[in-house]
Amino acid sequence: MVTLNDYLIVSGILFAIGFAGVLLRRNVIIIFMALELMLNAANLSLIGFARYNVHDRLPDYNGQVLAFFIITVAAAEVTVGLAIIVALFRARQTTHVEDINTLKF
Amino acid sequence: MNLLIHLTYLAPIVAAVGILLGLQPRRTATYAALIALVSALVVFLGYSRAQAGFQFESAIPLVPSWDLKFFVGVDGLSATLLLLTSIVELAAVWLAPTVESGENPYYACILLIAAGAAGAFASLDLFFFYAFHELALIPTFLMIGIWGLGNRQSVAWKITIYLSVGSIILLVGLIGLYLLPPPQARTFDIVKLQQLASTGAFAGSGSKSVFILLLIGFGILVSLFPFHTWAPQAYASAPVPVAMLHAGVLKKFGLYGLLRVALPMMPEAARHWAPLLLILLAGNLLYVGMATISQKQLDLTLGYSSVMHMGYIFLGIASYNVIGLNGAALLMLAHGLSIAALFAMCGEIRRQTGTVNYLDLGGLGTSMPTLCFIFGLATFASIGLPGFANFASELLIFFGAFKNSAPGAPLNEFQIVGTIALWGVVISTVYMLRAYRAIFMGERQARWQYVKDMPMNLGWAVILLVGALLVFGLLPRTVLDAVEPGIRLFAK
Amino acid sequence: MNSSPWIILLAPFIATFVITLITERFKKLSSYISVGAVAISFVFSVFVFFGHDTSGSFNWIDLGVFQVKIGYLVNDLTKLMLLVVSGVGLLIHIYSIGYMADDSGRSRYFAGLSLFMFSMLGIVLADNFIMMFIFWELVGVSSYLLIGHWYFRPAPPDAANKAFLANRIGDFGFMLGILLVWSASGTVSFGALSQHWSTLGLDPTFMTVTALLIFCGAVGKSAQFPLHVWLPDAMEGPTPVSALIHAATMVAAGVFMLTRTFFLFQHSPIALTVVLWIGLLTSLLAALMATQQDDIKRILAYSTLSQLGLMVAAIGLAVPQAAMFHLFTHAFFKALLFLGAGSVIHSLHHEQNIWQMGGLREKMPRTFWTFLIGTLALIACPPFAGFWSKDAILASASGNTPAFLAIAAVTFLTAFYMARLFVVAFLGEPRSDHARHAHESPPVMTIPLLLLAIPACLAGFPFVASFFIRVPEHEGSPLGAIAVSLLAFAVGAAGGFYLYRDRNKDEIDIPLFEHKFYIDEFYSSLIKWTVDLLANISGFFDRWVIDGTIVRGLGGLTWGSGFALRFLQIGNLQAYAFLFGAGVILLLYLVKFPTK
Amino acid sequence: MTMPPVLLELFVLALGIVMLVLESFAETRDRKVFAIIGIVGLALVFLFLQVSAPGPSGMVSYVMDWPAIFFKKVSVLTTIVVLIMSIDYADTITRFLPGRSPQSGLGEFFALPVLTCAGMMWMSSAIDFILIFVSLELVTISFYVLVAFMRRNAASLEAGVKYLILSALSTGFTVYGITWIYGVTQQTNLTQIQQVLPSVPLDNQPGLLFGALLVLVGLGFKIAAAPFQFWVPDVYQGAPTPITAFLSVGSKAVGFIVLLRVVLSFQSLPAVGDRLISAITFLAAVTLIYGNLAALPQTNFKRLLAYSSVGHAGYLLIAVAAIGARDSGLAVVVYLAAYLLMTLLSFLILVIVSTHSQGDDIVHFNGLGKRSPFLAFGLLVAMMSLAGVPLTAGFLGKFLVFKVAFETRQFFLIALGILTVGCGFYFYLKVVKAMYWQPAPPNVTAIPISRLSLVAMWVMVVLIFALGIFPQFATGLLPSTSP
Amino acid sequence: MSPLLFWIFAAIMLVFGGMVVIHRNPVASALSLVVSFLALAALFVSLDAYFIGVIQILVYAGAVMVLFLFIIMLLDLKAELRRRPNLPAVCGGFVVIFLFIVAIAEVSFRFQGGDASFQPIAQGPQGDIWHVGMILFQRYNIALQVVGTLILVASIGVVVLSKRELK
Repeated sequence: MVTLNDYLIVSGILFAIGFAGVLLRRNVIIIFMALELMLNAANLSLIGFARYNVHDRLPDYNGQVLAFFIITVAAAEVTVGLAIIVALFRARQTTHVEDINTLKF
Repeated sequence: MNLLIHLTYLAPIVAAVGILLGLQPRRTATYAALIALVSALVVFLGYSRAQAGFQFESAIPLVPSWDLKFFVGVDGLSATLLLLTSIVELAAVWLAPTVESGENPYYACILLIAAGAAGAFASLDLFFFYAFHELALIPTFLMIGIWGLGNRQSVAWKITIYLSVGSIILLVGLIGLYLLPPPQARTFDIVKLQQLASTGAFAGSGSKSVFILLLIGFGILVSLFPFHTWAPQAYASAPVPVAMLHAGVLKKFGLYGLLRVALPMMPEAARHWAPLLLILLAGNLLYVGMATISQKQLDLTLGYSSVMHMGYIFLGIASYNVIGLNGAALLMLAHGLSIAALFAMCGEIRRQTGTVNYLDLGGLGTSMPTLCFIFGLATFASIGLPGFANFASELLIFFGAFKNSAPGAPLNEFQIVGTIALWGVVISTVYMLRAYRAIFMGERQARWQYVKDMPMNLGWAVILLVGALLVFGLLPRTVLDAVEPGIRLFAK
Repeated sequence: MNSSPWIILLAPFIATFVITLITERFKKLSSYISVGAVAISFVFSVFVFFGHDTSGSFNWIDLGVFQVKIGYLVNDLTKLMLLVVSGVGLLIHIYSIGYMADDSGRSRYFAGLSLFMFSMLGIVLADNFIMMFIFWELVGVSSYLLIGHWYFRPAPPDAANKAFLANRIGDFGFMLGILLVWSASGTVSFGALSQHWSTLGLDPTFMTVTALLIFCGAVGKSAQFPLHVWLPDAMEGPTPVSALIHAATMVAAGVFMLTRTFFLFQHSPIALTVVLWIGLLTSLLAALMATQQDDIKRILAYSTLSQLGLMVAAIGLAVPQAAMFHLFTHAFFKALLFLGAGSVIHSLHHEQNIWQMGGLREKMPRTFWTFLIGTLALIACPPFAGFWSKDAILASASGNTPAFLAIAAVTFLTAFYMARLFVVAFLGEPRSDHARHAHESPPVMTIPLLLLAIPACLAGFPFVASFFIRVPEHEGSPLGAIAVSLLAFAVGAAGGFYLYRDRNKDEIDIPLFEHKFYIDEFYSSLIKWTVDLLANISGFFDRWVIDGTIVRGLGGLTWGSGFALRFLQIGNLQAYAFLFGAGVILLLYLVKFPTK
Repeated sequence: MTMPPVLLELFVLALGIVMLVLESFAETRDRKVFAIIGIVGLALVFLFLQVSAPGPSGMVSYVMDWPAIFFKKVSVLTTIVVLIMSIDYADTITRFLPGRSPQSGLGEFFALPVLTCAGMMWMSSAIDFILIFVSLELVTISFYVLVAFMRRNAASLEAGVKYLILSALSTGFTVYGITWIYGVTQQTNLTQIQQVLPSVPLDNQPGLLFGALLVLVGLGFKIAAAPFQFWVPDVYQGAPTPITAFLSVGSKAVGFIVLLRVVLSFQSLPAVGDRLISAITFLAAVTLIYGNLAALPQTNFKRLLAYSSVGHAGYLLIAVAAIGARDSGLAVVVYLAAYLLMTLLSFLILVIVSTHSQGDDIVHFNGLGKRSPFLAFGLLVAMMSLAGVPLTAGFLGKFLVFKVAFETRQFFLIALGILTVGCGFYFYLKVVKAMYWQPAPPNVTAIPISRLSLVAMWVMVVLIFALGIFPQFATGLLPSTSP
Repeated sequence: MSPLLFWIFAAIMLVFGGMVVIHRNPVASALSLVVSFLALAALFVSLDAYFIGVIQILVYAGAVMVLFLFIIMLLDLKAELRRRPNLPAVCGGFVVIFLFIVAIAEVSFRFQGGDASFQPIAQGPQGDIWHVGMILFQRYNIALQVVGTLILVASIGVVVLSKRELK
């Protein structure tokens, strides 16, 4: 029997993996991928909750709508983000976070 | 008639704006100061002693839900301080030296400082009472920083930061005061607050913490020991008009605040904290007094002495009876005039000789007899000799301190501190006479033979100040009869 | 004539103002204004003298619960003092016209003198403690101004500061006493206090302390030990000032005040004893010091100290009448002596060392004779004025053997040093060029001498004195007292005369006396090691600890933490992400529900 | 007004699109005209807002209450000033944005803020997490573009990347938080959440709090609250200056309206609401300390303003933490209004000065008092207001903040507030010091100011004083005292 | 869906998610991400969210991942060099992540009914896409407009940021 908890935990672990990616990887593009993982983890929880909250023997579609929006927004974010990263690469020839530190203190 | 009071702060503000926009600075400033002085004088003389209470009131409601108004009016105390403000303002403008660059902002800043003080004294609304005072902070910062002397930059920082922290503590205290009564009774109106106080609205347990906030806030502004170290150096480094206005007038704001706000509204808290205040003010009198003796420069001596004299006023306030409070009120006026005159002349000495160090000076009395004479008068005033208003007020303060005891009972804390204060008179004699001796008396060094007597404008300015001191010293009732009814309302 | 006291008081005051504000440039006019004012005061004093006892006042400060009154209280004591002060004052004013004729600061001088007259008359007229204190202080100021008249020399300003400071220390006690009196009784009026003080049922210790604090005022003003050090230095001022202020009137104010407030002491034996012995100690020490001084004015100054000590002692003996009697006579002959000395100094171009004088008898006959009369009066030679008054004191001490002996010793010493002074300065051969070219002073100076010589001769006779003052009745056996007094006088005078006749320098050398018992040195080191040290410590502490360490330290600490915080901002994206995550964790774990 | 409120956003949207379209047809025309069009259009919107009254919107996720109108006004006003600044800044932009014509790309630079403004206006009205999320992301994504706009400028790009990654990270947390709130309450609508909260079972409350805290984290990022503020100085410094101003005012303002709405709806469940308040208290404390202390050693004016932005977030958070007090909402609103005026004024003058002197360090302001007295005066007023000198708008804000904090007994925060106000005086006056104490560098000239900027500057100066002297303007901002 | 399938897909998702983080080669990371997302779509389907599952595949596995791969290729990114790991940072990172998982686990396990199985749902005449659409176009119409604007902004942004530079 699969319970809500299972979904939540799996989602939590995925979120954590994403977060780990943000913290550990040096390449901005990979970091960006990891961020997508985090968003998707949130989506998993969301769909889980939506399925758990049953009204009139139907899942709560509000959650699904939110998930839909999240996916859409994430896609848009990815395009803009990648455009910025490309522009940065063109200017600096690097996508490593350690090289992006002229602004500090 | 009621509008006259507005002139005391509006005239300098308008003049300052005009000067910033390009009017001839010196003349405009002098006229503005004259207008302020005349209106303050009319208000002071026109204040009906028989009726007491607040007069010349006028109010513009601003935020009805908070009961916030732009509300001005005077009682005897504020009329007196307005008069002090405008006298010192006129003197400061009058004697302001020629400034090579930026004469316009220079005069505008002077006027704004004075306007801040005048506005604070005229306001009967807590909000503007506070706001006006702090308005003077930035001009002070600019003046010291741009036209100051010596270590001007660090001094300007210190005074500004110190006073801003003091102000913000004060602000919190005032907010606390505003919040003490039940919500429907809350008001910024000082008159209403005083009426509320008589019904015991502030007697709750919160009043003690509010009072200590106010005490520390006002105390920092008045250089209460141990929050005094900003003052001497600031006055030493400030341009002369700023030193005069700040030490003479602006500093009185804190004391005025205690007399106007803290004491009448929270008498029990005042009594509760009186021992602490006594200890601190004893520090002002004894410790700062001793530190004054050790100073080797006139400007620092005057700066420290100004800190020390705050001890007397605090003593009058701490003793919380009609005698002491009236003495404190009168001393505020007297000290304002005398320290302003002293700083004015100190500035002239420095302008001519380039030094105020005792070791370098000596025998200047021969070269500048008039200045020597008037400086002597101001010195006598500042050490509390009869004939000057300082004496009458210090006398009242001593009697006020000794009032707080049962007949024949052993010394209580008021009497002990009163005794210290009395000894403070000896201390101030020591340092002031030493200074006077070192600068004006003795044999003149050859290099000072070209020193001239003070110029006319300075002469008239200090004569104005010292003359006022003499008038109020010989006829203290002109002030006390106006001040006393207001004080009697809340003190016994 | 109820306005007379006011006129007496205000005439010199107005003169001060007029001189200062208007006639500062017209030196002659200024001096006449001053003299005129004092003359007015004198005339009205005479009126008052023959008038009734009156009183009157107005409220200078009125706070409802507390009034400061300015008023006058005219009784026998007041009348006498008014006469003495304005009379002697008038003569000295006139004398000053001559003495200060070529001084550039004449207007200032006369303004000071008028201010002094105003203040001194205020003390005399005062009907309450506060008013007395006000004028008490003013007297100190005018004394300061006049001592420091020649401010451009090094010594006078120092002396002025010293005098003022000593007075202020005394006034500290005085004011404290007034405050205690007031806090105990609720009034400061002499009239009310003299009636009720003893009936208030106060603690005896409290009464003693109060009385002694009031006495402090007298110690300062009348230059009693230990605050006596200022008076000899005060001789740096112009000689008429020394005569008027530091001999005849101001220094006597202490004695006057003690008499006025005698009701405070009356019921406090300890206080009386202290007063007595302070007086006697001062008197003895001063007399001893005087024997070794070379400056003519200083010798007179020490003699003043000594005589004041006697007056104070008389108060201590509970015979204020005797004190006042001596004050009365002393005012005349001491003024006379000082003016005589001034005449000598003036004529010798400000030479004050008696060893540079000599042989003045022929050159300045009028000065010589009047000075002689003054000397005789001072050393209590019968029948000159001093004899009678000193005798009165001696007589009242007859019940107190140590005091009696001390007074006798003072009498002896007085006779000795005055004889020394007189012999060295006036007799023998001139010892300097100045002395050889000396000439008699102008009449404007000598006439006051003559006028003062008259009371110096006559004022002591009971029939004269009783016209002015209630001469104390001798108790016990006056004869014994007279005998001892005469003996002491005779031995002293003769000793002095023979020891110093035709000498060119002092044969006796007692450094202890010459250096005034090293009290000045002791004080200056005391001040150095206490006041100045404390001041420097405070100054240092304020500058470097409170301001430098605490205030600046707090400022620096804040700035430093800001500086340190900046290093979190290292510019690395992942570091920010890590800190972000850490922040989230911190928030989650800081604010959470308790775990089950 | 009978116009459906939602049309306002659509109007702004249309305005932005029109500007874009014009851009694509304008070959050689001066693009600055587009900015003028935008300013005029937004001014019209502002006038509409000025006369519109709150009322029902007919939508569940969108409200038109007083706070909404106020924050819409804030957004519009900010955008107008940003556009004015952008005109002055256009030369700098084009320098880093090579294209066919000298002004290519400028049209987008003027149009994007207008679109962002639409996003902010939506956000002001949003009371549903879905709408909040999408409009928040609209604003965020526009800012990605705007921050990195000068793509020849490495700093701008670096700022863009930093903002991108950190903002996306915070979005991740926000979304996760929203998920949990939704999971527990089964609702995304704040009004409904408020209704169902009291019935949330005890076991679910930790989850609810977890979600609320994560939302708080996301909003904390937007409003630059420590410890989620690390992007602020770097991004502020790197971004084009008008965009920095936009970020520091607009982004913060809408962050606060959402924060207020969220916190307020959670008050119906004290167990969670109170914990949320203590979390905000913690954030306020850390933010105050960090923002004000770290600003002390700053020498770059833009970074200084960044830290100041963090510091002011701290004061605003005090007001939010005092949500129980009667005037707490008012305090936030007034503080934000004041903050808007003084920050935009500072940035406006910064743009003018830095364009002229090719740098935005404090030393570039040396002697400004002599060179351009009016500019210096404007900046003096801004600094006074930021420091909280009375009779300026900034003081009124601080006054209200301290007042509500006192009312709710937040004494720790008050103590920190006192300390940090002192610090604030120090670093704001550093600029004043540079302008007035320091001598101007040799051979500098007076700075030319465009007429539009001059008008904007004086309007803001006057408004700062007006708000400070006549607080009824401020209290009139928000008749019903809480949102 | 049977628990077995759930765990299989969950495992695939997590493992490949982990691969994204672990792989040093960006291309491998991107491909792992695709796999992870596909598994996630399967999980969505297991929760009866067919529409979202489809969207997930279309948008993420289809569009986004292509974009990622394209960019990686475009920039010609090489595998990350093995740099000396910053030990304190790594440890700190793991601590933070661990604590975060603990926090999530705690609230999840306390969640009331979290350990119960899902309630069955009725298969109505309308599919879930109908329901989602109804809500989307009615209740969240305005949000949809906002998203439209968002996409507009994003496309402008992309254009502005990557317009060819003509000399």
